[in-house]
Amino acid sequence: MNWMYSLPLYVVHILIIPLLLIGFIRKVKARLQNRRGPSILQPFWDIAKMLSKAETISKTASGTFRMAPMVNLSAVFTAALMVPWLGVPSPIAGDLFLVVYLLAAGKFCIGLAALDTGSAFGALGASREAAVSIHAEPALVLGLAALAVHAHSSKFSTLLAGTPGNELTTILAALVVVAAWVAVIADLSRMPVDDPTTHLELTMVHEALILENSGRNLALIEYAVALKTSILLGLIGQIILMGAPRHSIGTTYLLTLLLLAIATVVLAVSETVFVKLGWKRVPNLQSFGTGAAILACLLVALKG
Amino acid sequence: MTLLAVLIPCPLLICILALAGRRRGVLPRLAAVAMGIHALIVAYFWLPRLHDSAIRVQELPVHGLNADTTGTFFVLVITLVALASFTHATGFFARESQVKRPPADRHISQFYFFAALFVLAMYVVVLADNLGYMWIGMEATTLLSAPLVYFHRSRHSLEATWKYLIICSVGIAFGFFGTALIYTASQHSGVLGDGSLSVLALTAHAHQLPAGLVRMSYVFLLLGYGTKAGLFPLHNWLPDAHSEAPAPASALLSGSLLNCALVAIWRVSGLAQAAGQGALVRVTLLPMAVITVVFASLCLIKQRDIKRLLAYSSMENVGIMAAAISLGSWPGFALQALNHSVCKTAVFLLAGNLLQRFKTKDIGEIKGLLNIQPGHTMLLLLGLAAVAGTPPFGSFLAEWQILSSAADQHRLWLVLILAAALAVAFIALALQAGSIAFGKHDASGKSIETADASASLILVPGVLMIVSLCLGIAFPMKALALIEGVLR
Amino acid sequence: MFPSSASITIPLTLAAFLWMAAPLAALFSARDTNSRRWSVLFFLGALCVLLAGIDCFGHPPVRIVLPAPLGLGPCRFAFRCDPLSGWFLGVIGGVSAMIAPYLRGYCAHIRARVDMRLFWCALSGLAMSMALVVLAANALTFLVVWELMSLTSFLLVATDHEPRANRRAALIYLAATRFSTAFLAVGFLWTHALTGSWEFGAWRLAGPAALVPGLFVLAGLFIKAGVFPFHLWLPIAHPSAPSPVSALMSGVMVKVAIAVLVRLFVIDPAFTNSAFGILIVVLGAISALWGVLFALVQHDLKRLLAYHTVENIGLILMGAGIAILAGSHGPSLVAQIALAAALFHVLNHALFKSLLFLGAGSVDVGAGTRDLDRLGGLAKSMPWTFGFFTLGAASICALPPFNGFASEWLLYQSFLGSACGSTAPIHRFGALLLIGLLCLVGALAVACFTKAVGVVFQGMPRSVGAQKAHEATSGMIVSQAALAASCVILGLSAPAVLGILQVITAPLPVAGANLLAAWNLPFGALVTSLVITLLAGRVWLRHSQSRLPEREFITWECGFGALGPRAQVAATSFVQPIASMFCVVLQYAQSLESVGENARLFPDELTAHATTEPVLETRVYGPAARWLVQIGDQILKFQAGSIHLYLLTMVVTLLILLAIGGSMK
Amino acid sequence: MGLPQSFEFGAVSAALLALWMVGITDFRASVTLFGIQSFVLGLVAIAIGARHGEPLLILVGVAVIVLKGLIVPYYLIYAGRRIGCRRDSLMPVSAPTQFFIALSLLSLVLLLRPLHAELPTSTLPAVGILILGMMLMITRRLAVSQIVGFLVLENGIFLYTIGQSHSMPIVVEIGVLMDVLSCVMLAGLLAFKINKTFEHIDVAELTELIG
Repeated sequence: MNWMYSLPLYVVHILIIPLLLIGFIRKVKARLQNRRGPSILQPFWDIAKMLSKAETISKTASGTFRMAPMVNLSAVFTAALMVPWLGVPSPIAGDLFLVVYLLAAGKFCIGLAALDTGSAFGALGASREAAVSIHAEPALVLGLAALAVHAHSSKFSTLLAGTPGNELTTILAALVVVAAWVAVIADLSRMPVDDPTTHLELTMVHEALILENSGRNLALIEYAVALKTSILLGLIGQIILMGAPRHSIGTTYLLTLLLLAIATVVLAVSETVFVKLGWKRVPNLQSFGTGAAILACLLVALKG
Repeated sequence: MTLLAVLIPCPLLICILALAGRRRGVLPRLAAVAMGIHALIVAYFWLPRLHDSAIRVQELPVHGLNADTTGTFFVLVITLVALASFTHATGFFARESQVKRPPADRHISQFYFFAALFVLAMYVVVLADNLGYMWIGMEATTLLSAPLVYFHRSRHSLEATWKYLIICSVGIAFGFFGTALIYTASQHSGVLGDGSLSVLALTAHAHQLPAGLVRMSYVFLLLGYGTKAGLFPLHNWLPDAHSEAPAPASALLSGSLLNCALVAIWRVSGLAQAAGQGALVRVTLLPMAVITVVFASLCLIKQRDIKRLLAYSSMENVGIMAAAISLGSWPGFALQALNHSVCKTAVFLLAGNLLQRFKTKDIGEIKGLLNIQPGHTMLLLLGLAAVAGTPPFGSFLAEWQILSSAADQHRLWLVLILAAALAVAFIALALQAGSIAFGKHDASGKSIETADASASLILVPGVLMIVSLCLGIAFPMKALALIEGVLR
Repeated sequence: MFPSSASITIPLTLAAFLWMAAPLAALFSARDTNSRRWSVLFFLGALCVLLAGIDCFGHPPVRIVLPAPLGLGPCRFAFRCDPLSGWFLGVIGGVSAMIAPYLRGYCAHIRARVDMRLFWCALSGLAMSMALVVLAANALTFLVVWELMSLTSFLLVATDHEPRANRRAALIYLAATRFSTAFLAVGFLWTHALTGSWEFGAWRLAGPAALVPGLFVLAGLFIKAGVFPFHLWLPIAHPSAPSPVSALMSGVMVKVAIAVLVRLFVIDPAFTNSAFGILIVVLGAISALWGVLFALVQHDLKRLLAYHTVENIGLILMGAGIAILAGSHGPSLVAQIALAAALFHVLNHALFKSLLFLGAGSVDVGAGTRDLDRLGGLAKSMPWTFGFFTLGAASICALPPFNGFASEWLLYQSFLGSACGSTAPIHRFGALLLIGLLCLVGALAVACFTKAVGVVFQGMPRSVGAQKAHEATSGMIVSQAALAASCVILGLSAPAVLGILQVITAPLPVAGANLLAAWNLPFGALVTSLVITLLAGRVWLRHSQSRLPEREFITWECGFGALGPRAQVAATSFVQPIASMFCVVLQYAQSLESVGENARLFPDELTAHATTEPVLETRVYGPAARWLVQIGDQILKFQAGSIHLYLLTMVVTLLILLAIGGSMK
Repeated sequence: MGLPQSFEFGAVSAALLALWMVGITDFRASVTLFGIQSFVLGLVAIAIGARHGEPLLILVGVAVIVLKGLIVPYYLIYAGRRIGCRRDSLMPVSAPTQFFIALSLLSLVLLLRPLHAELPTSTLPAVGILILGMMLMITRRLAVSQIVGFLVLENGIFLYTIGQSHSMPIVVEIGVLMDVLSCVMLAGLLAFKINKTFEHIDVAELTELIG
């Protein structure tokens, strides 16, 4: 299936799924906390509202602050076109390292923007986010690299193909899922690493990072985060599907959506039952992910 | 015969001038001119012999003197150094006469008198085939250079002279004992009749010489000439004498006298090796050489007196040459001797200029020279680099020769120690040179602006540095081939 | 060996003439000469070298021997022009050429203090000797030009020698480089003893025989390249040198060592032993991590960049080592990819590191300091420098689509390839771990440069100098623009570069597919998507901004009133979370002292300190140096001054010698 | 060929004289003893020369008697009077101790005998005197007494040379003699200078050049 078809497909999903996902998470959480919660479509209205507002920008800020969200979004968007997170071959045949570094590029811009306002909170958030990704990125890359070595290629298309029925693949997939999940949680700064709903600046990670952003500017960032969430969760879904026997593209697509839904539920549950970890203990959590990734590598090294 | 004859007149002329001449200023110029003529003559008569591949060690000696390749080579080296130092001396004494307590004319003429005879004595040493003559020449160099060391008439120079005279004379006395022993050995050999002191004759019949006597005599000769060369435990006179003598004299002492002592060691070691005592040479001379190199390099690190610094670096180079001798690497020894003479002379002369200008030998008191005399400083830096055996200067090539002969004999430890010591020496010299050249020059320093910084003061070292450079990157292959030819 | 060809000798001799004759002319001008003609001549010489480098690809390897009487005793001055040296000539010439416009503007502010004549001479000498080192064909030629390179660079580091720190730095650098020469010398001598030749081309040592000389040569090269644990001189010397010189040294000079390493160990190697491969990879990995970690905690912008050089050299070495290891198992594409990655990264690092150093220089000139804690907010006053510096930072962090990513991706591919290709589990696992390590290093680099760019250019100025900062002169900007542009172009035209690298790495035996096939990144699509989205976004932003103009307000301060610059997060506090993760390596320690009576509850003032300690320097090299100096101090006591003692020594020596002589039979 | 009686007599007496010199501290006396020693050695040389019919050796002997036996001692005593030094203070240890040290050194020398079996007998007393001379130089503080020590050392060597079956070439012998003589003269001059510059001739005090 060439990009003529997949590109519009992906673009459409990119426009819809992320915000839907966020809304869904919020909804599930609310339900788990015995609240009715806002409608699933609330994020759309939020974004629309923010887009219709002019932003308030710190006097200190320079061009970086104004451009960064845009660059970040375009990086995440491009990444979204490269990862087969829908179970459908991606319009651009993405490469594992390329995608990871692309996302890192986005992070770099946002970090700069946070420092641009001279706000202590922004810088705090930036430095914490950097510290988190010191663990998260290697874990993710190691896990995927194990798959890549297994498949002799770092292209997502081949790397995620796997060989059904091969128990090695299954175990590998399981390990990598663990690694990726922990990494993703941390990278998206969700519970228990970070509490996206907190209102105390000192405990924030991502929220502190974007504390200064408002209006348009904030909308772009929020949307980018949502998109990133869906990409990474979709990717994890693909890894889970590796073990499963092959199906037609259509079924895979449906399975992926299902998995996405499940992932959001899991996310919501975990965010309800877990409390936020103390900052000093975050590395301990992440070391589980790294450990799983290294185990996967060991497995590949021995058996592959 | 003419070969030997041409060496004599000009130095003799200088002596006569020195005895006759009394008027300041004239004598140095005349002496420089005479030395220039002398150099021309020597070059004319002796230089061809280097290219004349006919001459070899077995050429017959004339009256106990033997102008073999070794002799020829070192006659040329000595002449070069003498020329440089005499030429530089014109400017040096001109400046010297401006200081607070200028030396009396009497002293200057004494200086020239002894310096000229000193040069002659050195010729005798390097040309001697008869060990007795070699000994006499060696003792003569001591006696004739002592007044040069005493030139400044200061407490320090007096002390240095006394130590120099006594220690060297004692050492040389041991050397004579060794000579006498080898003479006995020659008598016991049974083929040399009443005995002989000719190196050639002895070498020819080396195997008939009784081993025990040869060993013992070698030990005494090594002690004697080693003292004169400044090998490790016998070196104590060297830093004192070299640092207290005036710059031209230091140049002569360091640039040529050390070579003479090493030539003596080269000849007797060759004799010992011919007599099948190579092992003895390796267990006595080689360790002394290595220790000398290491010791001298370490002494450079914290030395605060610039001339003592140079003296110790001479010691280091002597050690390297001694190593070359004990490895039997003639090209290494010859090249190193030549290059060391050239660049060490240059550096000593430059140090003399500094001394005259700043009135202090203390490196700590001279700072930021680069800002006040860039040319002079660069020359000094280059000179020190050359002394430390940095490419592309000739000394690098020479040390490379020595190290590679050590490597070819598969002495990895020797290569390692020497390389490390050379590195340390380089770094130490660099530190010292850095503290002289760099930093901020305090105008309050007691530096005198000498009106007539005569050309020779800067010209001579400059030319010498160019020579050293040429020896490095444009060494005449033919000469090298010949030098190596001596070995085979 | 090869016929001497004229086509290459012309640009080389021309460069030699321009680079040697011109500065010699400078010698006869005023002490503070800074006329445009020197930089123009430097530029032209660089262009000639660039041409020569290109020319090297044109024909089979050429051997140039200088005419007699020029020579080095046993061997002649011989140079070998092949694609490898061509590549490095290209790097040297290209970077020098791009730095040239910068020189005049920068020197304008040091000319008062330093001797510019010396500066120009040394600069051209450095460039020339670097070009000759990569060409040298035999050991003696190599050592001569190598030492020339060391001495000229030493003079350049010591250019501004009045501050004590600079003198110290220069001398430490000289010491390090002298030891590197010593190691090389021993290695070469030993090789000569084994092979009987001084020609690099004639050296063929394999197995255990190669071990001893190979290790010595490696040690020498490592010191020069600033590889862990020999990197100590690098972060000391680079900050002291004038910025363009740092750019040249850090961007190009350390690579020269890599050139020799590749020639002697990778491409038809003189020393063949897979142990070298392992050693190189391991040390490379350690240097990469060590370098980036220490870069993270630096306050001096240039020292930070210097530590990043250590990191990038580590990456390059990893490539080279993988090439050796992969090659040792027989022909494989991986070896070629790895070597290509290393060489490509050599070029890339040369470009963006020079760019960054030039940026740091502009900051130094503009704001009068390099101390991160006194900078800030320069983005407004120095927009150009800011832009280019940020771009350089993006490239060094290997963010796509810039050049840094291209080479690091190749590196990843080579690791992946060797993990797939090898059968030994330990190798596979090692390669996989290298992937993780590379990613970790990348993440740390991103953090480090977020800090660097953010603290220097963003936020509020932290000092008067930073407030009064002014943009660099046009010449300086041109240099940075050229380097930045080449960073982008190289990133986008990676396949073309691989085409060139194919020629260089051809000597490595390959089975099947070629290098270009390895490059399967959808770069075109990536860039298109980026560009389209960015353009669209820009247009939309314009439009909506015109509709709803933004409002300016103070930064959020929890309602305490406008914040001062000191309320910003400083460089130290930015890296605190990461630094405390790696506190063992960095010897990272924090202390909080509170002053005032009842300081515990109501302190009058609180001061937080964070200290790191470069372990090698303080625990190994420092003590060793002090020990040596002490020996130097003590040993002078041998010259005690008492003649009686001296005479006694003589007697003792006599007895010892007699004993030795007597014991021999 | 066995060595002549005269040589053994000379060797023994020279060694004893040297020992005696080690034992005493009076400058005049030691110079006198040195004179006697040289005188004896000169006579021995003449005797051996006469026995072997070597006129040159006789000549050398005469020269030694004249130069070393008369002129040098006179010169030294004159110098000593001019400088005004009578009694030498010893460096580290008292005279008797030194005497015993000297004896032990001599026995050490005798130990060399088995070491170098093939060495001629004449080596031993020579080396012994040589070492005693060194000892004199090491233990005496006065510049002039160091000169005496040096001369004793030279005498040891001379003793060896005349002990050889054939004496060294005459040129060498005379050259050596001249060298020694000029060395002594020069050293004497320096001693005067030292006295003038430092107001003493205690060379143990000349320790300004260090490091």
